[in-house]
Amino acid sequence: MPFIPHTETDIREMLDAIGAESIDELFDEIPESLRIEGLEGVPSALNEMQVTRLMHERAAQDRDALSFIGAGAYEHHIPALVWQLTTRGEYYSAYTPYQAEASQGTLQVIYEYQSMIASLTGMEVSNASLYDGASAVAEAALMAVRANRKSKSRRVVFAGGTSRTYQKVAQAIAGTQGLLFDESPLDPARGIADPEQFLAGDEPPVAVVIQQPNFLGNLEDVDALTDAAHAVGALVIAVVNPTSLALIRPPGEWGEKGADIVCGEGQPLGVPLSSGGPYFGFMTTRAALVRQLPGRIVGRTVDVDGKPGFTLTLQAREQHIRRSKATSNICTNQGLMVTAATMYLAVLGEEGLARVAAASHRQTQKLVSALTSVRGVECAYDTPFFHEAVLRLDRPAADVLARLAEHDVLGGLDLGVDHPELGNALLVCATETKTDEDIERYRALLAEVMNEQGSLASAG
Amino acid sequence: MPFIPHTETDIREMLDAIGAESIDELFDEIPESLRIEGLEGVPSALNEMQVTRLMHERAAQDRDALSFIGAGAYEHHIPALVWQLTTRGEYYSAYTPYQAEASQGTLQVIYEYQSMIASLTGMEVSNASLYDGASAVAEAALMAVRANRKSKSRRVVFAGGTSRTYQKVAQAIAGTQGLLFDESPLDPARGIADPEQFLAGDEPPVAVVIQQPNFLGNLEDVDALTDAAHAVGALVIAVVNPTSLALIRPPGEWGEKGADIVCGEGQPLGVPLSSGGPYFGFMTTRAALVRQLPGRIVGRTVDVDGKPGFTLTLQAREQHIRRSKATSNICTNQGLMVTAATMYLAVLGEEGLARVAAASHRQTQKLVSALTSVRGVECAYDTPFFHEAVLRLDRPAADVLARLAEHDVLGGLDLGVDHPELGNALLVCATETKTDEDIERYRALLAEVMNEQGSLASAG
Amino acid sequence: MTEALIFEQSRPGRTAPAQAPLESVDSLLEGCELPAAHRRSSKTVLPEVSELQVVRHYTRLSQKNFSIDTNFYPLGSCTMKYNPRACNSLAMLPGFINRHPLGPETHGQGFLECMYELQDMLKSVTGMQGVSLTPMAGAQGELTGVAMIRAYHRARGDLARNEILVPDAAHGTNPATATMCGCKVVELPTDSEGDVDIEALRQAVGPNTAGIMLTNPSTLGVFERKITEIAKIVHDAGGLLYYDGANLNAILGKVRPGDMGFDVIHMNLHKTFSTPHGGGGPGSGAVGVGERLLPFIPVPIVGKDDDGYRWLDERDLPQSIGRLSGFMGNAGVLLRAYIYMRMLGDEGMRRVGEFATLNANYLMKRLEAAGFELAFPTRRASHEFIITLKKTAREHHITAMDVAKALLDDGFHAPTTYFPLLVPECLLIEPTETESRDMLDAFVDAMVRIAERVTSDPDSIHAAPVTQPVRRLDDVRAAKQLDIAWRETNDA
Amino acid sequence: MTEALIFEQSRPGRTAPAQAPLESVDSLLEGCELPAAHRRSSKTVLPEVSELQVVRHYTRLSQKNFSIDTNFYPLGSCTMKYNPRACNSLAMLPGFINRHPLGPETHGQGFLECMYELQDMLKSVTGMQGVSLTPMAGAQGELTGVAMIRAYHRARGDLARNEILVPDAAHGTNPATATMCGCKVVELPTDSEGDVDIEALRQAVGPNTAGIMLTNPSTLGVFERKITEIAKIVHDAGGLLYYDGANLNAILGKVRPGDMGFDVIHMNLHKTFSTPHGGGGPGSGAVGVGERLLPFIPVPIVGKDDDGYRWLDERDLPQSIGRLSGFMGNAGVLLRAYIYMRMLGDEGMRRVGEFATLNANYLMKRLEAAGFELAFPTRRASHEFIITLKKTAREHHITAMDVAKALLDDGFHAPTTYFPLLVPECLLIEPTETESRDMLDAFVDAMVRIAERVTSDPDSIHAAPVTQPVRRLDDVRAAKQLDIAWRETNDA
Ligand SMILES: Cc1ncc(COP(=O)(O)O)c(C=O)c1O
Ligand SMILES: Cc1ncc(COP(=O)(O)O)c(C=O)c1O
Repeated sequence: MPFIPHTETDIREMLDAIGAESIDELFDEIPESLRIEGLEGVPSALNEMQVTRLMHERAAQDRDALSFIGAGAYEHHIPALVWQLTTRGEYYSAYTPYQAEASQGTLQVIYEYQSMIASLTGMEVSNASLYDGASAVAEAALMAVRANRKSKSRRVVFAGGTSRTYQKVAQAIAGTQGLLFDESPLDPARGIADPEQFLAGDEPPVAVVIQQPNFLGNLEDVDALTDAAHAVGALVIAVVNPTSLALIRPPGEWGEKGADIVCGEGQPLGVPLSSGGPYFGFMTTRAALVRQLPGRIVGRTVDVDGKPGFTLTLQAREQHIRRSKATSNICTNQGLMVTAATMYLAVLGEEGLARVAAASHRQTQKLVSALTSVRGVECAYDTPFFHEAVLRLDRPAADVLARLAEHDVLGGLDLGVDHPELGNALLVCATETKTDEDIERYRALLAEVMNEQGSLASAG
Repeated sequence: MPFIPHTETDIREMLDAIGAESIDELFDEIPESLRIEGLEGVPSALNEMQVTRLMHERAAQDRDALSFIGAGAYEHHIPALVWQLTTRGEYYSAYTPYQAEASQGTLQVIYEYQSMIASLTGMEVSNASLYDGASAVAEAALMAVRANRKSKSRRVVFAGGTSRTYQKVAQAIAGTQGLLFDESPLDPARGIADPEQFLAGDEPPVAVVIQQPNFLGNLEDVDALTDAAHAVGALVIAVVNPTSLALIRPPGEWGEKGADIVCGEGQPLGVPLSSGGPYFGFMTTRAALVRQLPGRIVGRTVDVDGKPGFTLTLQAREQHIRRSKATSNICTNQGLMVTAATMYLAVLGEEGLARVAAASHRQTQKLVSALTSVRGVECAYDTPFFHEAVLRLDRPAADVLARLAEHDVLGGLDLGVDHPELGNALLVCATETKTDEDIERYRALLAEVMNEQGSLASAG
Repeated sequence: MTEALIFEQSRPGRTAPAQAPLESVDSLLEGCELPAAHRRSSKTVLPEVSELQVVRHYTRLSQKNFSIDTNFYPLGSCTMKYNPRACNSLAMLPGFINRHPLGPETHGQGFLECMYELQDMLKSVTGMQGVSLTPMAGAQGELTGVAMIRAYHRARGDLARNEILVPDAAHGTNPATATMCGCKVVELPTDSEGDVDIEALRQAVGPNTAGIMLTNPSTLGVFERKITEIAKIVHDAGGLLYYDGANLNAILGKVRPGDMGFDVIHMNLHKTFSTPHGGGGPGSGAVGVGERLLPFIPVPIVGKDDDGYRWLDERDLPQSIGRLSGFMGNAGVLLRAYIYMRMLGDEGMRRVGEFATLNANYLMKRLEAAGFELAFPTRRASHEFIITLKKTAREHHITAMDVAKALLDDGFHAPTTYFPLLVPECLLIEPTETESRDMLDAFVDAMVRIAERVTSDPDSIHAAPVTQPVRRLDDVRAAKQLDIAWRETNDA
Repeated sequence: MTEALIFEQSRPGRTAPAQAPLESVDSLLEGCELPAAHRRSSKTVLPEVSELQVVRHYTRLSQKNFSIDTNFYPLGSCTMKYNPRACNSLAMLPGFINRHPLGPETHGQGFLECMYELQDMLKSVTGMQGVSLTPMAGAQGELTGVAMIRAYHRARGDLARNEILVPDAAHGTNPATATMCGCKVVELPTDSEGDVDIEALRQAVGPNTAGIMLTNPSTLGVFERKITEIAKIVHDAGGLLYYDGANLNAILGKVRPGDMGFDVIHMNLHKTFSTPHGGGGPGSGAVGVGERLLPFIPVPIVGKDDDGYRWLDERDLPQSIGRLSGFMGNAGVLLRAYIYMRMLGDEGMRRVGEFATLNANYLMKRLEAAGFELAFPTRRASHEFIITLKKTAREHHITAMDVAKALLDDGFHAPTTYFPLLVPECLLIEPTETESRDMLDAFVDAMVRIAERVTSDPDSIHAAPVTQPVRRLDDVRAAKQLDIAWRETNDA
């Protein structure tokens, strides 16, 4: 009986204390007809040794590719200390700090996190996390509607370069509450939203969403977009890559007044790629809007002796108090990821994070130069980017990627699926983890593949 | 400056406080002529990301063979909890518990360890560890000489099946103190020491060393050997595999009076193979001999309030107190390994350890049956073994092993090097980690190799 | 000892240089075209500390937490059971954690196979027809479920159905979810024995009924005995049944929500399937659906064909309610649940419900015998149960919160307090199956000692906790003098 | 809170079944020939506990330790510096920890390459000609060194040389080692400034002199200024020089033992090269040798030829003093040292000695300014230094031990006490380079507060510690009423 500590004596004596004959009897309030006997479809138990071997075999199948995929999840070096400490039982196996006095560790970590992420985004306050970047955008849209009481609109406009996945998730989560999502046109030459056309036509939206860098890697003209939105009374939701903020102007400084709500995917801050999760969504805002924030918030206070301490605060926003009128239904969030991110940010510091950002930028510049030296490959835009860029190929990206993958090089994301309008486009990314040799390996392989396919094509 | 926290301001102000102009000035007592400027031969720094990649590449070269090698180090399943907890900073980065009140964690662990290993070996007392099994044998020999005041001899006899490596190490460590080591004859038919000839001829030794199971995997007639040794006034040093003791009679129960000193390699108890270390040597003895034990010992006592607590005790045996008259020069021991072993033994328990031992025994039986079904392979002895056995091949083992290794099967230890007298002999081992499929994979490959080499030979 | 904030340990110019690129930012950006207009010039509060400082700070902070790994943690409704350490290390094997979510399926067959089998096992234990692993916590599972119910009615043109029935004992996420899905919440009363008031239910259902959300066993710690009747009433009225799986641990291997008549269910894998709670998350709220909701299941899910395992997405499931996360959900949590389930196996899984129930009933009886008042004395406990301290509160001004704090001093995490809201001064106690009888006995002893102090030394209980890093905190001040982000200035 | 012994948590029949083979012993042994005469029937004390109990017990116990990761740990002579976490995780990569020590070299090139480069780097930083990594701690390195010295003399037929000179300040392992190698120990006095008494040395050397063991800087925390003279005296007398590398951290990158004239050296990789101390070990005592001792170096060592890296053993080095361990030494420790050295690089390595020395001298000056008495006030500190509390002991009956215990209450691990033995009531303080100036200042503050209490409230110091899991322990009872192994009976 894995993980069950009861001895036969225990069971007997416990049943005696209860006054039951058998454990089965404890289920006597459940209608007999519903009770089942076996669990078909669940294989019999493996011991830890067996499951260890199984999982090693499975993991070995997934190993060791050189990846240039970004598109919302980024490979960065994660200091060894981060996960060695994060998985300490005291963090790993605790829950939401409902008993503040016995949870000061988790609470102080979250307070430090809130401080860091608010500062990094140039905002005043932060919550303790949301599920991920995509769902955070949905929550931000709902928050904007609550916060922008002056607006009657339920329309939310995404700047053209915003992740289509984020748009879909916002639709799935917030669409049922009657929010209407629109996408503004993308300037096809520059791969960013055209500030002129951003809010053209239609009724003014309750909020806009601006992603910086946008999904295509390009740096938007955030000042113009922000001011345009504010001019029509819309709130500005900024979606940002947190790594970039060590280098790039934060949303709090966009335009005249800065963004109103900032959110994004926290994964780049010390969270492994892990096939897509767990990551965490962050959300920060102006102090004035704090009561509209969804999710937990930790505050600093004092105990009865005047000693400083930390506790969950502003809980009246939350489902367990406000129930159907809560700012969100979120309960369990992504606490452990935030713990990792806090350590990551602490050990990197501003300078370290800026170096990571700068190295990622430089390696992507090198990557783009290298790959565009291959015949049939060109840069889609001449716009400044952060650490991703769109390449245009002379043939469908899918075929090329498949060939590269055979050599364990994952060459980027085929934009053909979500962005057919861009033609044969490939989104590539390099971070500080990619060396010059890695880039050269990709270039050489790409040249070979393009050449081989080219000659195949002309031969065929 | 990795790991150095000083800021420029710190350095300046610290030098001011010292009254020095520069850090270099702090070295002004060192003769100028000795000071060096650079460190040729040390490459320049890698950051953690770079060294991580380097080490992953290096480790990848060493990975993933199916190993049937034992010969003193054994592959067992190590529960995941063992090393996750052992590497907690509080264990990992503490030192010898000199300040008992601030080291109760480590101290209680060692007390629990001492209790477990004493009980497992059937003895009364234990120290807190020695370096490894081999050096523990050397320490045991020295201890026996100290303890056996009645004997004038400095001769120590190894039963014939004792590890030759252990014998060499004992010679290197204890030989300089004038101990004379002998090896008794091995019964060539049974692969164990012949009790009749064990102490024949020569002067009676001060001590004997009996390894159970012996290096060849065979179970010695320990009762007869022990009684024979005691009969001539020699102390009996037992060298045992701790896993086996859950199944096999412990040294405390050997013969009429039991062994006097028990030692061995602790590695099988939760310590990874790791190319040979760090492991740990254990040593237990009768209560009467405790003052002759080398190494640290932890005792339970009470504090000034009468509360139970733990502390280093009997330190008068040790080098830091007794200096040139200490029982040993050992200072730093293998504490962290003992921490792991304690958790391993705790979570396995007697029943779990017995199952590991029994499964190892059974899989080795199966392995021997399977391999001896291959033409040209036979069992060297018909003696009961624990989880290792000697096979005799019709050709040199080295060639066969090399071919197997090309297919990532490590087929055992070639005894040709240390035991040329045994002919073309191969020492194989299976533990609970080897499945029936693993054994079949080895058998099939061996059959292929033997066949191919056979036909090559006849062809050539 | 108070642990200074990491910001307070910061000194200008200090770094942990092994952790960042060795080149300076200026040197890295030389020759790069990053327009000045985009560059940040403002400073952040990110601390300037050494690696040792970081290790020491967060190690020390960790020691200020109660956790399963250090304390009995009978937090009702949360299933704080042992998180096997192997689940952690195996889910973090390099092959798993380094895999990019958008990497090709050819490079993820190992992971996909695990997910496929997990889907299957979850179907099996819940009796549902389809499973999507994508929701990232229970609440998101709920949202998924209600969204599917809504989509189902809409697909049938049944547009008026926008009411969700929710018992008054329900967890806050239930009504909050209904609202988030644009539905109206209709609250159902509970009868004196903890069951849903059937008459009220009959009154409540109608042509606007989209569905009902139920937890069974309920958050009152009792099994809803009339579940088949409830299912019939709701189904007959045209509504669907949502099962809040937070309490699945109680019945695992004993009875399946699918068999009870539920159309959709979420499972908190961080409860029943023992993935860590992580100080507040991440969890996973995988959903299972019956026949009717299959077309609406959120994407992606894992399918299998001759080439192996592959993702099924919007193209495969055009009626899907869509995507709930940027990629596929909390993969690492799902792996942990998978590993756990493989170690339990069929038999082990059955034992979970049995021993969770045994522990709860034993603890309930012992506390009752010790004089504590049960909220539902005539009922079996499920995997948890409620005691109410209303008498103590009235007679001695010692509240459930006071007792909770006193428990901390004895090294026990407090049970859930003040939930469910309808039982006054309640403690919702869930021991889980992984705690030993000795631990339960020790908890009873502690409760008895506290009960004695209620009369002999009530001040000591009001003063509790005294052994923790801080004593009781000023929550009012926390909310009034809001300090939720450190700033250079506010401490300098 | 007292943590019950794991044995006291045991209950008959309880197990952690995920951790062992699923079959019972009887079933496993069915059909196997294991004669009854060999079978064990006696019971052991191994506990019968659940996996959670094990995790909880050893997690809780860990919290009762001071460690570098939680506390400043200025334990003189032990170099308690930060152990980079990457060294741990990288040394434990599956490829490394699963490798059998007797596996073929073809399957260990990655590991062997690391060892080969480590040998080279260690030669470089010590100025020696050959390095063997096999000794498993400093003391075994010493034994190796003295054994080589002995072998050297014997190889030359110089059989009378069996005296080892050891300064009175030397670490206990030095004289203990000499004895273990069958040598006689001749103690050398120290002069008032902490240097070896040169005249006494001249008297002591002679035809019986095998060699001298020196630590430089010495355990008194000062650099032996006449080292070249000493080397000449000993060499002229036909003896060899052994360097106890425990204090190498002080001079890393500044001066090399080889250049000082030493013939053999051990390095405590767990000190200078920051492998963890593990609550008492494992360490590594790699040895370096000069020309003369090269043939005697212990095996195995790693060599390199056209086929790659390979082990060199007795067959390659027939004059070797032999083997000191079952395999090749503490490989995992060596890997950690290797990784650490690669992260430091040449420049980082130089900085170690510099900042270790800066920290020690700063702390020394500040404590002196605060009124503490230095053992060698005219000298520079090396990486450590000594204060003596003899006046406090005499005047206030507050000993070095009392101050040590009072420091624990302030969250600081105590410095080394009562060593070296020749300085009365001494505290040997080694801050290491990885501690920040803020930490040093905090330590000074704590010392000052204690000094104030020496007069204002001496009882409080005698009572210390009061914040630890236990108060001062009865060491006499520990030795008299020896309880070093738990038995069913002694607690039942
Ligand atoms: C009964 C019940 N329903 C729903 C939830 C919400 O689950 P989650 O926290 O995973 O979002 C909880 C969690 O505490 C719960 O106890
Ligand atoms: C000066 C000195 N020499 C030798 C040693 C012995 O080293 P080890 O403990 O590694 O055996 C020590 C260790 O504390 C020491 O400080």
